[in-house]
Amino acid sequence: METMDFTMSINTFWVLIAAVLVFFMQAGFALVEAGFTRAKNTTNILFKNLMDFCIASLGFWALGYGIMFGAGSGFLGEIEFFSNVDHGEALGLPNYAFLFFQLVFAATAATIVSGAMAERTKFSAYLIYSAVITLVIYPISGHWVWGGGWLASIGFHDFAGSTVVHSVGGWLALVGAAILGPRIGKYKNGKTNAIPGQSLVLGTLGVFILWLGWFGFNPGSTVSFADPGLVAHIFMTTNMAAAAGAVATVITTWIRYKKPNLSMTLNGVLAGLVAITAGCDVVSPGGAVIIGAMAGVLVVFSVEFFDKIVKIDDPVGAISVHGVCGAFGTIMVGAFAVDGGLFYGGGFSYIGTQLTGVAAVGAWAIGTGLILFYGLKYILGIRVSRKEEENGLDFYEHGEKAYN
Amino acid sequence: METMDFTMSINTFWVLIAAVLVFFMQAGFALVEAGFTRAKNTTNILFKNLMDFCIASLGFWALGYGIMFGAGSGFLGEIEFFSNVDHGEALGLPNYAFLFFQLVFAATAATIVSGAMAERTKFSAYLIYSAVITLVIYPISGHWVWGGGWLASIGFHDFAGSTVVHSVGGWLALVGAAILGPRIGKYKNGKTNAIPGQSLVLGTLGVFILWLGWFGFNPGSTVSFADPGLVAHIFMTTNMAAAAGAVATVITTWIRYKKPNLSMTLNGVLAGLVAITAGCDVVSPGGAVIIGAMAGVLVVFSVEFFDKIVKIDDPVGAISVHGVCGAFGTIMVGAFAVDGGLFYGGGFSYIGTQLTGVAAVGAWAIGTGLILFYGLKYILGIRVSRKEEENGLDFYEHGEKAYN
Amino acid sequence: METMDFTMSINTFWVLIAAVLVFFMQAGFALVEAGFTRAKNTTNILFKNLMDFCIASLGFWALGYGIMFGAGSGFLGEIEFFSNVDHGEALGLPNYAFLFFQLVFAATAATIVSGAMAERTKFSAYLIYSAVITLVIYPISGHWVWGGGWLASIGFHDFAGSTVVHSVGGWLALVGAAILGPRIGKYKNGKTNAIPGQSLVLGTLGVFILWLGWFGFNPGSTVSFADPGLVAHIFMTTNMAAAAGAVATVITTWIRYKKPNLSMTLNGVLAGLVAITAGCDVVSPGGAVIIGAMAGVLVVFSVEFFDKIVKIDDPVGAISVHGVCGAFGTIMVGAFAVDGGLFYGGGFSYIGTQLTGVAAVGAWAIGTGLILFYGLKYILGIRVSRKEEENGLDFYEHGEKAYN
Amino acid sequence: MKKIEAIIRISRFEEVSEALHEVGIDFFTYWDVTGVGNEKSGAIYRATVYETRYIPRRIISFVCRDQFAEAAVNAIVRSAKTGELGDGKIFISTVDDSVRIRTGEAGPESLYIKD
Amino acid sequence: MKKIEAIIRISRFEEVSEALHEVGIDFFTYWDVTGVGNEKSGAIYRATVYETRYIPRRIISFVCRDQFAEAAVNAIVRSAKTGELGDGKIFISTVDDSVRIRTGEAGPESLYIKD
Amino acid sequence: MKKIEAIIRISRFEEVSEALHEVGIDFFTYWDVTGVGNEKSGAIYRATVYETRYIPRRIISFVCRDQFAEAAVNAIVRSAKTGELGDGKIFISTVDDSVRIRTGEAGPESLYIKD
Ligand SMILES: Nc1ncnc2c1ncn2[C@@H]1O[C@H](COP(=O)(O)OP(=O)(O)O)[C@@H](O)[C@H]1O
Ligand SMILES: Nc1ncnc2c1ncn2[C@@H]1O[C@H](COP(=O)(O)OP(=O)(O)O)[C@@H](O)[C@H]1O
Ligand SMILES: Nc1ncnc2c1ncn2[C@@H]1O[C@H](COP(=O)(O)OP(=O)(O)O)[C@@H](O)[C@H]1O
Repeated sequence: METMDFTMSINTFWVLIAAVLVFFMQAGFALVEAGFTRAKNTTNILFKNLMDFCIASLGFWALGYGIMFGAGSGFLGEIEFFSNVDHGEALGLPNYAFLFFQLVFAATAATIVSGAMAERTKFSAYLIYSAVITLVIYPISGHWVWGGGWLASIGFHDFAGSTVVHSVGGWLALVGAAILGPRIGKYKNGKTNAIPGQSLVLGTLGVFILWLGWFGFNPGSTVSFADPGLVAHIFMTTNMAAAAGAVATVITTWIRYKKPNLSMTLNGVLAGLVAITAGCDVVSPGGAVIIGAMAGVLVVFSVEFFDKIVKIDDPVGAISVHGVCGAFGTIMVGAFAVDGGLFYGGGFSYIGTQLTGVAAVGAWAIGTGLILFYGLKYILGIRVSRKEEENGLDFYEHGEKAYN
Repeated sequence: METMDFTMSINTFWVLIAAVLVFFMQAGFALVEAGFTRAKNTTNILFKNLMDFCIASLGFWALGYGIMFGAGSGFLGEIEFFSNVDHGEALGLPNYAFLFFQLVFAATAATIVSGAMAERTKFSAYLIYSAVITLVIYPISGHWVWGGGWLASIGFHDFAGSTVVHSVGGWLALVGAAILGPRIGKYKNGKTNAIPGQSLVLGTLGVFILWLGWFGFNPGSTVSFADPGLVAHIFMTTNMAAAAGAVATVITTWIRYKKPNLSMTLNGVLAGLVAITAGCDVVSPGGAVIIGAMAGVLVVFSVEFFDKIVKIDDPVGAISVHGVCGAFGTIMVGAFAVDGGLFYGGGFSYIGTQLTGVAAVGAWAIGTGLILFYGLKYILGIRVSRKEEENGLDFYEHGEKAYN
Repeated sequence: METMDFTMSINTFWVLIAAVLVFFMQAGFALVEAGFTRAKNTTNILFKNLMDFCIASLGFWALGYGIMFGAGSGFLGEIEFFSNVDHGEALGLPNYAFLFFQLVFAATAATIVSGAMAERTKFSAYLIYSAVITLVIYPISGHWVWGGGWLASIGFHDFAGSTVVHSVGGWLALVGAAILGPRIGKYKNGKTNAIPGQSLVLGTLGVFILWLGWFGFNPGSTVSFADPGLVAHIFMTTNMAAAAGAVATVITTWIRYKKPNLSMTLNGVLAGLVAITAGCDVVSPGGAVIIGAMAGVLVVFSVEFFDKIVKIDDPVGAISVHGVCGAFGTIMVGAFAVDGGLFYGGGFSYIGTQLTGVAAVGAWAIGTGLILFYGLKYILGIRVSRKEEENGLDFYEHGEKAYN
Repeated sequence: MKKIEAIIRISRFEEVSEALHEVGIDFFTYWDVTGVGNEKSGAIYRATVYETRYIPRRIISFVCRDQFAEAAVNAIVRSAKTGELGDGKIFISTVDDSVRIRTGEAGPESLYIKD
Repeated sequence: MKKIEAIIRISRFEEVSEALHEVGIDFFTYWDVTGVGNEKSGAIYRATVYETRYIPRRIISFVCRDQFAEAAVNAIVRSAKTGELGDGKIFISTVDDSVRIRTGEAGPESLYIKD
Repeated sequence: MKKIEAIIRISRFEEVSEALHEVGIDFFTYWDVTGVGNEKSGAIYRATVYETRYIPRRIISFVCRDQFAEAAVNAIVRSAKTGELGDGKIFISTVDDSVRIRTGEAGPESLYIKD
């Protein structure tokens, strides 16, 4: 038996286990997206979810890690090939432990978009998008907040990534879905039609898996087990926000649509989880319940807003869940943070900082998203033909049905 | 790097990971129950499984924790709002770590009932039931055994909850299913009809997930990693009982029904797991194999008994698996405990103590269950109308089919 | 609070968590195999996957562990009933922790075969096979490599079991599938027909679960957390090989079949994972990418080779994924090992050693497989009747359809 | 020989099956379909409340000798009726011939229906 | 009364449904089937590239009064046509009688189709 | 034109499809149904052993010119027969007209069956 550096062993162990849970969120996203779309596009959506993780793994390892965590400037890290500079040491972690943890986060940001663009996006265009987000878009804004960049300096607080991960994914989803246009049949003669997903079993299992993964996502962002009380605290806030989100959505749908609605409540759980992600370390469980519940209400109206007013067709609700609730949750840190939040006597400046961060990252994601998706559209095309869409992407893009 | 309290870090880490595995059992229950019922009620059963966890989370945090672990008397803990009293300290754990671990246990007890009452229970009544069990029923009998109450004092041994969690859930399932009455078509002209579930894939995946979760449930109940040998021991007893349960059920069904039967064997795995839960720390792996195997046989006859003799319609076998095998396993501790069990020369008194605990908790669960379900029945109604049941609960209660 | 032996606690904790992840691979295998076969045989394939784990648990505990790890000779361990000799101590682990970890590995080797022999093998014959592999075949060759046997002595390196676990399973699958013969309709008038599996959703979820499990399989094979850098390293190599395998298969299928193909890419992920298993500790992440990518290409041609040239019908690709890529990955250790590999200036002798191990274990598995499956064939029969096969094994062997 | 095709509510299937048995129809084939008719049902999916006219139904189809047709139709009407919109329809048509595959016999004898 | 059975591409279903509505056919029943015909489609499964003649199709089936049949058939042809191989077929046959289960009424009145 | 509807065992589908091909029937439509007939099968679900008369079957349906009907029926009988209870039935009826959607052509020409 060699002697052990217990601190390093425990911290590394914790970070890797948390990363494994976050990794498994990929399966959760795949199931939610497959469940919320139609059977004729299932091979395609599963395939996209699988490949974006693979491409993100390669891309983040090859370049993204350095851009995000390299010293560089306040705006940008550095080009470090194949993660050859150690950014774990400062945290008392092996470089590869920190890298792997960050890599699964990058992949999470990447995968959010597939749901919003489901059932009509070209496979090849999607693969390119996956590379660009993990090589460029995500690492740069990530650098601002987590890589010691300018948002970190002004005190912007996004503990586990409501903004850095989720709202980046959400805003890219917004731009992508807007540029793509709605699925055929979604809007007809000014009417918004429901296009029910194929399976709530897949949707529900996916949400349970995502919830599970969030117990790696949020508490794992401590990247250390030095403070067991903090980790346990984050487990509680994470769980309570999700539970409160679900209950709030159930009540909202029950009142608004006369019946308790499962498909929306699944979004409500995720809304609560996304919203608490920024402040899971600094709000109390009671605060988490309030934030989660507000997100659970907000998500219903946000989905309606994009669906019926703005008429951007987002089959799984990614824009509302990740974009809107991610931004909302980040701002709420300024209100509910036990130390310095508005409701704890801290004044408005904290909220101001949070707003700055949300706006800056939002602008970045939307700006780069516009360039990326318009670029793809004009160079390669991002939307399949009418015929392919009508007959299903599985048929023409892959020659392989999901079910036989 | 701050210096670390290694003991606390390791214990907290362990308890939280175990809790995460137990959390995931919710997905397992949801899948088993969805798989064992018909497609027309799938939205409903998934929704119930999701919401009971959310309500249990809120309720146990708000009040249940204090009632269970508060000092109080031998019969009852204390009203402590929002888990504001630290019960983890005594165990060397952050309060929230212990709370979160206990919360997922409470949710497990809550969710057991939904399967037995599936396909005919009103959604609103089920939500109220969920609140009552986590706020009152479970914490009180839990206090007797785990909160330092009177059963703890007399030496009743239920390590991880064969009785505290599973049989409480099982007896409530019994009372609920009995008061509800059977599903339409289950019994016709004195004949018992099979109502096959929609999918053994869902059922099998659910059982694998539950088995996985049990590796948090049982060994996690050490709430400490001070004794690695004990934790490892519990992994083995847990696994061997499950495996033996499955093998025993296969053989039993093969002999009795002429063919090896999967749907019953899935129950057999769970029977083995539930039965070993009480004594997983004090029986040997060999003892675990025997207990598991006996439970695997018992569950077959128990399911037949309730199905054909007593004619209580339990679509998933929750009464037999959790109630009967939970009680059985608890009693077997008195026989197989290496230290003091009957077969190890300890005489009958241990069994006597175990029987007392089983009977007391059973009486409590059945008594409160009668009040609760009869109360719900007369005030609100617990059963959907004939028409809703025939057309499926998804249709009328939610306006949303699970599959499209 | 007792004082803790931190080293032992951390190591045990790690080994048990890794074992839990490996356990969950059983669910992954069950889903992949159910997804890649037809709905009429789903009950059967799920049942086989469940029972082989149960039988492996009992058999490895009863005898296999001693045969594998008992002192014995270079060729064979010892008959030690019910794992009563402590083989964990030398590693600083409780015996039951090491036993449980090894037990789930044995079960993995066992379960590989079911996929290749799916849709036509008798249930009873399969159960006997499961017992024989965990009692005899796997522990003996396992002893050679991991039990201090002769392959260990000559310096053969198979860190986590590309050869010990996967290729043993793969070669047994080869022999079993060859002796069984192809499914009815697979080859007709010299033409190879596709028999599409029922569900890519099940297949994809299964692959995600397997990938998850591999984060226990490979890094857990350290059986210690003394070297956090090594564990983290293995997470990275494991992940990168899987990602590269997927990307390579996508490209290969895109070129070769004109369209990116999901069913094959799922095999590509597994090919990458199997191939990196032997050398995950000694190759760099870059090396892992290359090995994974080569496996991702190799698996396509290997599947075609067995399917179209050799005409051995393997519904899930187990022979190519586990047998061929397992052997390939083991040999590649000799080329890519940073310390001593051919490409790092180590000469050819390392590859020679690796080849020896691959050949010896392959010969053992194929030899014993021939005896076992021919024995079963002539004594009991291994194939169901034509009528049973045509109507589905669920119908005749179990009287229970998977879907209703 | 007459072919009877009844489009019924899935929830009335057991009753119809028994009623047919009582009038001597023991053989039939059924499958699930979607019906579009007078009946509407409220549905919700995520944020959209809508009314759907696509209602799950079951078709029961069988061929019987002419003299059984009326009794069979009456049996279905009796057992499938709830009185609410959407109970379904029965269509009766004429079949030229019927063949039992197992024996190759054709004509009414191929319909094993007790008289 | 005529029974119209149209085997169409699933992707044309909405259009056909609307076209039928325009000519007064508001009631029908449909289900999904597999068609074997002229059309072939390339498929891949694992390492095997093959051509399949099994194409997913949908059957729309309804019974209407004789005078509606022609308009209905025309409406379907118009709306279901893409001009490519595999657009499907329409079969027209005669039905002896129709019964509305809810009311028991028989004959053309049982077909609620506005004239 | 005749409409042939054969209710067969799913396990005989390939053989029937080939036999039809041999007699010039290359176009048909099929779907899976549940048959209730003479055949029973033993089933178990959890603790209940029961006999079910609900057996999975497949319907093959096609319309052909009159002169092909007999050969087609014979081909089906030949290929679908196992000799055991439950082999299924074939029903032959008359169709008034057929229309090919792609071209709009009606009558026998719309049935692309080589003579
Ligand atoms: N003319 C028709 N042709 C085919 N199917 C019909 C026709 N009319 C009704 N149906 C079927 O019968 C079902 C019930 O009919 P509906 O009009 O809703 O109720 P009701 O018969 O009570 O007025 C419909 O969903 C549809 O499947
Ligand atoms: N004679 C027939 N009987 C039954 N179904 C037919 C017949 N001919 C064609 N079909 C159905 O119509 C579909 C389209 O026919 P196909 O021959 O592919 O195209 P087209 O009609 O454009 O020549 C087929 O897939 C099949 O389902
Ligand atoms: N009169 C009928 N009308 C419709 N379908 C029938 C009829 N008779 C039999 N069938 C179908 O044919 C299948 C086989 O019939 P069955 O009576 O079991 O066997 P056999 O024809 O060999 O006596 C049944 O399952 C049912 O689907």
